[in-house]
Amino acid sequence: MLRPLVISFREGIAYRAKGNLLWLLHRISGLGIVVFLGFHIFGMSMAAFNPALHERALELYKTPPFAVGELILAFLLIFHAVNGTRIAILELRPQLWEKHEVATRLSLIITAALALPTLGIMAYKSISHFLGH
Amino acid sequence: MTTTTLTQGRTVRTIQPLQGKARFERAMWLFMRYSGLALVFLALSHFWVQHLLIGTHAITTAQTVVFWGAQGQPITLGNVLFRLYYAVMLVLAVGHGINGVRQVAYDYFGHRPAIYKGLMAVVTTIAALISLGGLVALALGAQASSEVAMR
Amino acid sequence: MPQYHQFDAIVVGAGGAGLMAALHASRSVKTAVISKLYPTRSHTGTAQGGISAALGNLEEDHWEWHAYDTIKGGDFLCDQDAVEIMCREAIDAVIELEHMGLPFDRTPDGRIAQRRFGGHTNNITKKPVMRACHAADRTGHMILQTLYQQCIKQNVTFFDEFQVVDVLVENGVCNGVVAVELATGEIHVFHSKATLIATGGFGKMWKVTSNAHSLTGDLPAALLRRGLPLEDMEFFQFHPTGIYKLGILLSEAARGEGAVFINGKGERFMARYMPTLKDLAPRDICSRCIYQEIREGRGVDGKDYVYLDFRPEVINRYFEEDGNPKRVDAHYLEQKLPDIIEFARVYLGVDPITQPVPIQPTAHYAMGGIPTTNDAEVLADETGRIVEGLYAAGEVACVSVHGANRLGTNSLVDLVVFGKRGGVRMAEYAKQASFRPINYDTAAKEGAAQLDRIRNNNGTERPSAIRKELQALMDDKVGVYRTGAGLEEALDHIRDLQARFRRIRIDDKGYKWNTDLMEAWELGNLLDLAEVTAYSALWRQESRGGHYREDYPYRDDTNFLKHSMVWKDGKLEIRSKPVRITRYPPEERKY
Amino acid sequence: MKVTLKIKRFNPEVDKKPHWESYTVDVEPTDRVLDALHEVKWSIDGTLALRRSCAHGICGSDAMRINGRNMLACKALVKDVAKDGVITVEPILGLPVVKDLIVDMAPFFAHYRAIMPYLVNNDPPPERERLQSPEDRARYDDTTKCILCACCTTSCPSFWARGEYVGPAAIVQAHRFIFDSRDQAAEERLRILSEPDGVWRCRTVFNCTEACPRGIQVTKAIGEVKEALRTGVIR
Ligand SMILES: Cc1cc2nc3c(=O)[nH]c(=O)nc-3n(C[C@H](O)[C@H](O)[C@H](O)COP(=O)(O)OP(=O)(O)OC[C@H]3O[C@@H](n4cnc5c(N)ncnc54)[C@H](O)[C@@H]3O)c2cc1C
Ligand code: HEM
Ligand code: SF4
Ligand code: F3S
Ligand code: FES
Repeated sequence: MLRPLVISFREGIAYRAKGNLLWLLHRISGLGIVVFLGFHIFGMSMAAFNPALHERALELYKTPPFAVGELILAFLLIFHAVNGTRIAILELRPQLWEKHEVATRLSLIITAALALPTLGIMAYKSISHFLGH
Repeated sequence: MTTTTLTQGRTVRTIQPLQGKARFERAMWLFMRYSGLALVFLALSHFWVQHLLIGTHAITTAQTVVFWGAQGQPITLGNVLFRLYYAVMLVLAVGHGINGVRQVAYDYFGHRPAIYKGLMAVVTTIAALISLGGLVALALGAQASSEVAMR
Repeated sequence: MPQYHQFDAIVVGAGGAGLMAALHASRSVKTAVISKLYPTRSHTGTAQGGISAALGNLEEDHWEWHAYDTIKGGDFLCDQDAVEIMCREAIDAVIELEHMGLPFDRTPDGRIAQRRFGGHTNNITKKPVMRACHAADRTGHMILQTLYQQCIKQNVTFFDEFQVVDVLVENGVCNGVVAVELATGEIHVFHSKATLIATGGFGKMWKVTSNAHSLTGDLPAALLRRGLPLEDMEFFQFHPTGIYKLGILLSEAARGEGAVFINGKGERFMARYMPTLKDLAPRDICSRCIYQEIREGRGVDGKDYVYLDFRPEVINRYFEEDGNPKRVDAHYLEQKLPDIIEFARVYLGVDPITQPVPIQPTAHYAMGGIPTTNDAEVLADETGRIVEGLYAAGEVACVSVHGANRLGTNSLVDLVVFGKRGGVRMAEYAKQASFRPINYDTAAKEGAAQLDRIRNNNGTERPSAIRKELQALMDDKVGVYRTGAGLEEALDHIRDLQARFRRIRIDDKGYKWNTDLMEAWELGNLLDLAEVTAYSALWRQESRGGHYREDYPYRDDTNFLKHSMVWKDGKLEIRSKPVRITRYPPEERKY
Repeated sequence: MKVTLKIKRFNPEVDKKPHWESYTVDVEPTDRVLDALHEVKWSIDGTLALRRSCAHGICGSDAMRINGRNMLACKALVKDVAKDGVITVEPILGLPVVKDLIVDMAPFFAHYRAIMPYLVNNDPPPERERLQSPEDRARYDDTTKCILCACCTTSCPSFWARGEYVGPAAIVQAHRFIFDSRDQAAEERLRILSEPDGVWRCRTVFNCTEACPRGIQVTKAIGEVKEALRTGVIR
C-alpha cells in the first residue's frame, strides 16, 4: 500500500534531475513546518491560558537540541519560501515557463543568500549563549 | 462556451465557470499560491524578528506580555496591530499548511479513501483546536502571572 | 490455455491502413483490431513528407494529373483503374482526415497547405506542382494519431501487443487468425467473418533501411505458407535520401522545399540527368543517379555517399538559377522540416542549416505484396478469383497502384483510400455472411506448434547471425542494381540460410514477453520473403521502376508489361497477370 | 569502443525481485544505446526483453531510464551517456514492471483515454476543409508532436506518488485539443482536468519537460491549461 510513498521518496532522490529533489525538499520542508507550527501555536497560546506552560515552552527553545532544530527549521522555512515563490510566480506568469532553468538557479542562489547569514547569525547567537553561561 | 475571432487570425473562447469539486480544487490551488506569497512576508519577517533581532535566547514571557498586551489592561494601537498581524499569519499559515497536508495525504492515501479521510479528520480537528486556541489567546491577550509580574 | 474470440470483422495491423479500415468497419459491425505494437507505435507514424491530393489549394491541379504522374512514376506497371480510384478519392479522403481533426499546416487563407514532391507535376508545364498536403514533416504521425483518436472516440476494440502468427485460410475462405498475446505467451484464436490484413512493409530484410525493426512481413509469409500468392515482389523501392549508414529517412519534403543533391565535386548532378524535374525526379531514378555518381568516382571523398544540401543559401541560389521566385531562410526550414533537421543533428552530428548532409539510398517501400482487387479483397490467383472473407490494404497489399515505383506521398493516400474501401467492403460482407464453423483446437495447436518448434529447437545457430547475413546479402545482391548471376547467388545463399534457420537455438524458453522467440519467428518470415523477392527479380528480365537489371537495362513492354505472382508450395512457382490499362498508354519515362 | 551495460533485469517466470546484470559489448561511440542493447540481446543473452520499433525516436516504444534519467534508447548515443564506459539501464518508474525493461503501459493509456483525446465538432462538416488560420494552427503545434512514449509521466514525482494522477502526457494531449480552434469540447476536457487528479496535481517540477524526447514544452502546456482554468479564457 505504501509503495507509492516509498517510490516517490527513494526515487525522488535517485532520479537524475533537479526537479524531483526540489519537489521532495519542498514537501519535507512544508510538512516539517506544519509540525513545528502546531507545537508553536499551542505553546504560544498558553501565554493566555497557562503562563507556566508558556514559560516551559520558551525554556525548551533555549536547550541545545532545539537550537539545532531551530537551524534546520530556518533553512527549511527559507528554502520553502523561496522555492514556493518561484513556483507561484512561474505558475501565475506563463510567459516565464521557458526560463525555468534560470528561475531554478536564481531561487537556489537566493535561498543560499538568505540562509547562510541567517543560519550564521543564529548559530553564533546560540553558541555564545551556551558558552556565555 | 463562446467564441470570438480576432482580426489577427487568433480565436479566443471563454468557458462557463467550474462547479463542485473542480471548482474547489482550483480555489485551493490558487489559495496555496496567494497565501504562500503573503506568507513570504509574514512568516519570514516574524522569523527574522524573533530569531535574529531578538534571538531565541532572549525571548521571555514578559516580552510576550508587552507585545500582546496583558489581559485586563488597556489595549494600545501597537497591541492591536500586533495581534492582527499574528491572527492573519495564523489563519493563512494553518490554512496553507492543512491544505498542504491534504495534498500530501491524498497523494499517498487517496487510493484508500477510509485511511485518507480518517487521517484528514484527525489532522483537521487537531489543527482547528490549536488554531482556535491561538486565536482566542490573541483575542484575550497574555496572562501577566504573578510570577512574571514579580520579575 | 488458448482463448477464443469472435468478431464480425478483424483488422490485423493498426497503422494508417488498419485504423482507417477499422474506423469504417466498426460503424456497422463488431470489429476488433489486433496489433503487435501499440497502435501509435506503427510505422505510419514515421512518414514525414505528406499525403498527395489534387486539392489545388495553391495552384491549379487535377486528379487526372495526379493519376498520370502516379502511373508514369510507376513505370506503367500500375493498374490504371485502381490509380484513378485512388487519385479521385484522395481528395475526399484528405478532407475527411481534416474533419477528423488532423492538424494540417495552413495556407494564409486557412486552407490545407501543400508542397512539392518528387514526380508530382503540372501535366501541361511539366513543372513540379504543390500537391502534398502536410503537417510539418510529421504528416504520418498526425495521420496515425488522428485515426487512433477517432477509433477511441468510436470505441473500437483493440488487442494491443498481440502478434498474429497464422491466418485461418482453407478452401478459399478465411475464418480468422491465430495470435499470441505477447505479455503472457498465450494463444488466442480469433474467429471472424471478415479479416483485413494491414501489417505494413517488410524492409527488414535489408540492412540499410528506413523500416522499423517490427516490419518483418509476418502476414504475407503466413499467407504464403497457406498457399496464397504474392504479387510484384521484385519491386522494392530504395529511397535516395537515407542518413548515411543508418538508413534513417530524410524526407523528400526536404527537396520539395528546395534541397538539392551535391556530389563529391560540388555539382548539382541531377540537373544533368533529369533537366526538367532535376532533384524532384522519382525516387528510383534519383537512387540510380546517386549510385551512378558514386560508381564514376564522384561520391564525396571517393566514398559511397553524396550530399543532400539544404543550407538556405544553397537552396536560394538554385531557386534563383531555376527562376523560382521563392526564398527560404533558416527559420522557415526549422518550421517546415523540424524532425529531419533533428535527425541529422542527433544521429550524424551534422547541422543541415550550416552543413550538407551525407546520404545514401535506403531500402524503403514494398510496391509488391498481397494481391487485391480495388475493394481490397485478396486474390487467390492470377484469374481474379478472390479469397472469401479476406482483405488486405496498405503497404502490405498490392492493388497495384504503385506499379514498379511508388511516388512520394502516394503511400499515405493508398492507406486511407484503400483502407477505407477495405473497411467498408468487409463490413458489407460481414453483415450478410454468417460465421463458418472452425475447429478451434486445431487452429490453436497449429499456431502454438509453429512457436514451440522454435522454442524447443536444439540447434546451434544464432538467429541474429543469420539475420545479419541475410541483410548484408540483400543489400549486396538484391539492392538498387541487380544481375542475373547475382540473383542466382543470392537465391542459393538464402536457401542455405533457410537450412541453417532450421538448426537455430534461442536463449529464452519462457512464455511471457519472449521477444527472443518472436524475433526468431520473424526471421523465418523474412527469409521466405527474401527468397520470393530474389526469385521474382530473377524472373523479370528487364529494368522497370525500382527493379534495375544490369544485364537487361531497358524496359521490355512486349514481354514484361505484366505483374508477377509467386506461390511457395514446397518450391516456388511464378505466374503472371496483365496490367490493366485505361487511358494512359505506356510511354518512355523522361523528366 | 567497449561499454558495459548495467541492466536491471527481471524475469517474472523465475525471479522474485529485480537484479542487476552487467554485459560488456563492443560498439561504435555514435551507436545508439538501443544498438548496444541489441548487441547484448543478439550476441550475449537473448532473454533480455525490451520494446522497440522505429529506432529513430518516432514510435515511442523504448522509453527507459538510462543513467537514472528517462530517455528513448534509440535517441541516446553511447558516446553521450557512457560514463567511464558504463551505462546503467532500468525500466521507467511508476508503472508495473512486466519483464526486464518492459512495463505495463495500460494505466498510462487509460489516463490518455480519460481526457477525450479526439476532436469533437458537432457542426455538420463543410464540403471542403474547415478553415483555420495559420496563427490558430500554430497555437497548439508543440503538443501535436507527442508520441505517447511516457518519458514525461514516468519522470514526474507527482505521478510516482499517486498513479491516478493523469500525468503530463495526458495533459499534453488534452492541450492539443483544448487549444485547437476547431474543437468544441474544450470545456468538458477542462472540467475533467480540474478534478483532484487533473492538472492541479502538477507541482511544476519540470522533470517532464526535461525528459520529453520530442522537445515539447510540457510544463508550459500544463501551465497554459491551468491558466485557461484560472481565467476561464482559452486564448
Ligand atoms: C521513414 C518513412 C517515411 C515515409 N514517408 C512517407 C510520406 O511522406 N508519404 C507517404 O505517402 N508515405 C510515406 N512512407 C510510407 C508509408 O508511411 C508506409 O508505407 C505506410 O505508413 C504503411 O502503413 P500501413 O498501415 O500499411 O502499415 P504500418 O503503419 O507499418 O502498420 C503495420 C501494423 O501492422 C502491425 N503488425 C505487423 N505485423 C503484425 C503481426 N504479425 N501481428 C499483428 N500485427 C502486426 C503493426 O503492429 C502495425 O500496427 C514513409 C515510410 C517511411 C518508413
Ligand atoms: C513562507 C512562505 C511560503 C510560501 C511562498 C509557500 C508556498 C507554497 C506553495 C506555492 C506550495 C504549493 C506547492 C505545491 O502544490 O506543490 C506550498 C506547499 C506547501 N506548503 Fe508552503 N509556502 C510558504 C509557507 C509555508 C508554511 C509556513 C507552511 C506550514 C504551515 C507551509 C506548508 C506547506 C505544505 C505542507 C505544503 C504541501 C507540500 C506538498 O504538497 O508537497 N508552507 N507552499
Ligand atoms: S509529451 Fe513528450 S515525453 Fe510525454 S509522452 Fe509525449 S512525447 Fe513522450
Ligand atoms: S514533472 Fe510532474 S509535476 Fe508537473 S511539471 Fe511535470 S507534470
Ligand atoms: S524505437 Fe521508436 S522511439 Fe525508440
